[in-house]
Amino acid sequence: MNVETLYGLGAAALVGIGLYGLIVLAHPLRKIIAFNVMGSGVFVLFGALAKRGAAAGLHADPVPQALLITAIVVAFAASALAVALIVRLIESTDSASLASDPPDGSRD
Amino acid sequence: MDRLLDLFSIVAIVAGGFFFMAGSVGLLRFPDAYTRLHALTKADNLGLALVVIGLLPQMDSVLAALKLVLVWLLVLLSSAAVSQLIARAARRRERTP
Amino acid sequence: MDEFLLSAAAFVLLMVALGLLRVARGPGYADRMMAAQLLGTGGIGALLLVGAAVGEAAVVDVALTLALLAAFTSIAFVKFMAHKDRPPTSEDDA
Amino acid sequence: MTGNIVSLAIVLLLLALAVWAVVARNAFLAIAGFVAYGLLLSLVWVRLHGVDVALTEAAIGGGLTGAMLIGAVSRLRGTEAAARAERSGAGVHVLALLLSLGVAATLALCVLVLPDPAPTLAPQVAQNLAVTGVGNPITGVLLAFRALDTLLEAIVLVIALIGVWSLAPERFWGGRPGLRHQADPDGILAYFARLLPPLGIVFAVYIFWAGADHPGGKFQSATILAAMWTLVLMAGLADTPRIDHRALRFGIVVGPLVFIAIGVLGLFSAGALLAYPPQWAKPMIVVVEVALLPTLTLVLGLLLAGAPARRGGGA
Repeated sequence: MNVETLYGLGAAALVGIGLYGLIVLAHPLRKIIAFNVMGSGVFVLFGALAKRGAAAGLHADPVPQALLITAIVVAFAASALAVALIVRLIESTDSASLASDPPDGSRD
Repeated sequence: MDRLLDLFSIVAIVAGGFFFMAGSVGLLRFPDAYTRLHALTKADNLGLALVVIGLLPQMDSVLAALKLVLVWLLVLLSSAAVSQLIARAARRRERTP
Repeated sequence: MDEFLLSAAAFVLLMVALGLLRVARGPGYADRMMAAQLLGTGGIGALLLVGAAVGEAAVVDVALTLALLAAFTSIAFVKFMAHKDRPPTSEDDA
Repeated sequence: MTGNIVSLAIVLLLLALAVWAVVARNAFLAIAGFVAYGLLLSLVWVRLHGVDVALTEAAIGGGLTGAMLIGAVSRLRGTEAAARAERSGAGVHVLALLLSLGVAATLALCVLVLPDPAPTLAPQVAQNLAVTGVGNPITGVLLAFRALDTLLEAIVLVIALIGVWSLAPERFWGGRPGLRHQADPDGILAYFARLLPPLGIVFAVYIFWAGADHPGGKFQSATILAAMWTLVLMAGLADTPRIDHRALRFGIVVGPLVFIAIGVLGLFSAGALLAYPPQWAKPMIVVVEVALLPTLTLVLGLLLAGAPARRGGGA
């Protein structure tokens, strides 16, 4: 198996792991972490595709790689916004519940 | 000459790998957080130093070699500061249950 | 030589994985905070070895970045501990 | 062969850390796993011949993201235990498992049946790179061939920052983000925070300058600068600026503004938005890069600091 396929398959698994966590985990901060795992799986898949595109003396296709750099920075900005939302949610409701009708146990 | 330099690299890197192993074994086997921190920072830094020394002859330019040494110095500086901070934080935690 | 460098990188990575077992097991917070330190040294070692094997000179720059920023994460961890110990400070210091 | 073993080791370790970050008992543990995961990802990029990406990942995934998540976890208070009580039922778990397995399997199948030879834009980039005057193909893509993406990204970052700021309670609007960090002024942290930033700044300038012809560039440089700034803040050596400070706001928007101005200039001088006249390509790219640096540094640092949380005296 060549390196690209190996990382491509690993990336597919990362997306699966992240998606599972995103659905199952209840706490929004944990959801953000799971979402980032899923996102990085997509990035690695993209990176593997870039590596397949090696041609013209370049080791990889620079276009997807440039987009990856953009994507990593934007993913950080999106996570920062999500974290700020959670912090605000906790400060104003004392609960991090995303349910429209929080259970009684969620207030301390 | 090249052979000799390669041999030097191999010896240094193998020694470095040994210290990485020592660090990890210490991290697993030592009884408390302080000794584990000790194993991690001291042994792993020595391991990295030996890997860096081993890689020096493999570098193409003097600048690359200098940067390699700088990597090690930075790691040394930060792990010296951070290990002390972690140990202090752990101690404060022990005192205030 | 390249084969040797790559094997050495794999070995160092294996040792990092071994160390991560401790980080996962804990038991204290201090053990968890060593995660960044462990990859800061071991990960950089593996990175340099792979970089030398592949012949990418710029990998040293990646290692420098990691060396600068691994400490940064560890310090955030320590700050977190200090924060947990102290009662929450008043938010308005005007 | 040995190369494949290294890659296999990296992938297995990466998957193990991903599982850890998802199933860990509490948020703090999950973040410890995720930080290790982020540091390991830069090794993945080196194996995939993306040193530029590795640099970005090392700076953001290995530094900023971890610090941001740790900052968030310290403000969770008791919400974690409550969230555990809210756990979804076994049925949801099974469905989620099936769905994620299905998605992963589909993706894996796609990876296995990718067309050969792979479609690529590398020859086109290599052919036209000389016109831009830069030697690093990725910088060429970011600032010449796909400049619109980069411009919109800078704008998205500024919008994200406005979004974070707008979450401040009414009474703190215009105040200082985050809590004031307190630290022993003679302690090791303060010492470290005095020693490291000068080195970090020199390195950031080097990475910025190297970006024209070698891996590096404004994103990586700005991330390192933002991290150094935050280190100084965490050591209590300086305070975050008030967000209604004029110079600060100017610094935040200068990058997109200069980028747009240069883009419009291209409309007249080269006949298309964001196009550069050939003999001016390099200087114009340099101007855009220099203008983006303060924007990116300030936005990344302030995103890390969070919403304004206190009024803070003086301007």
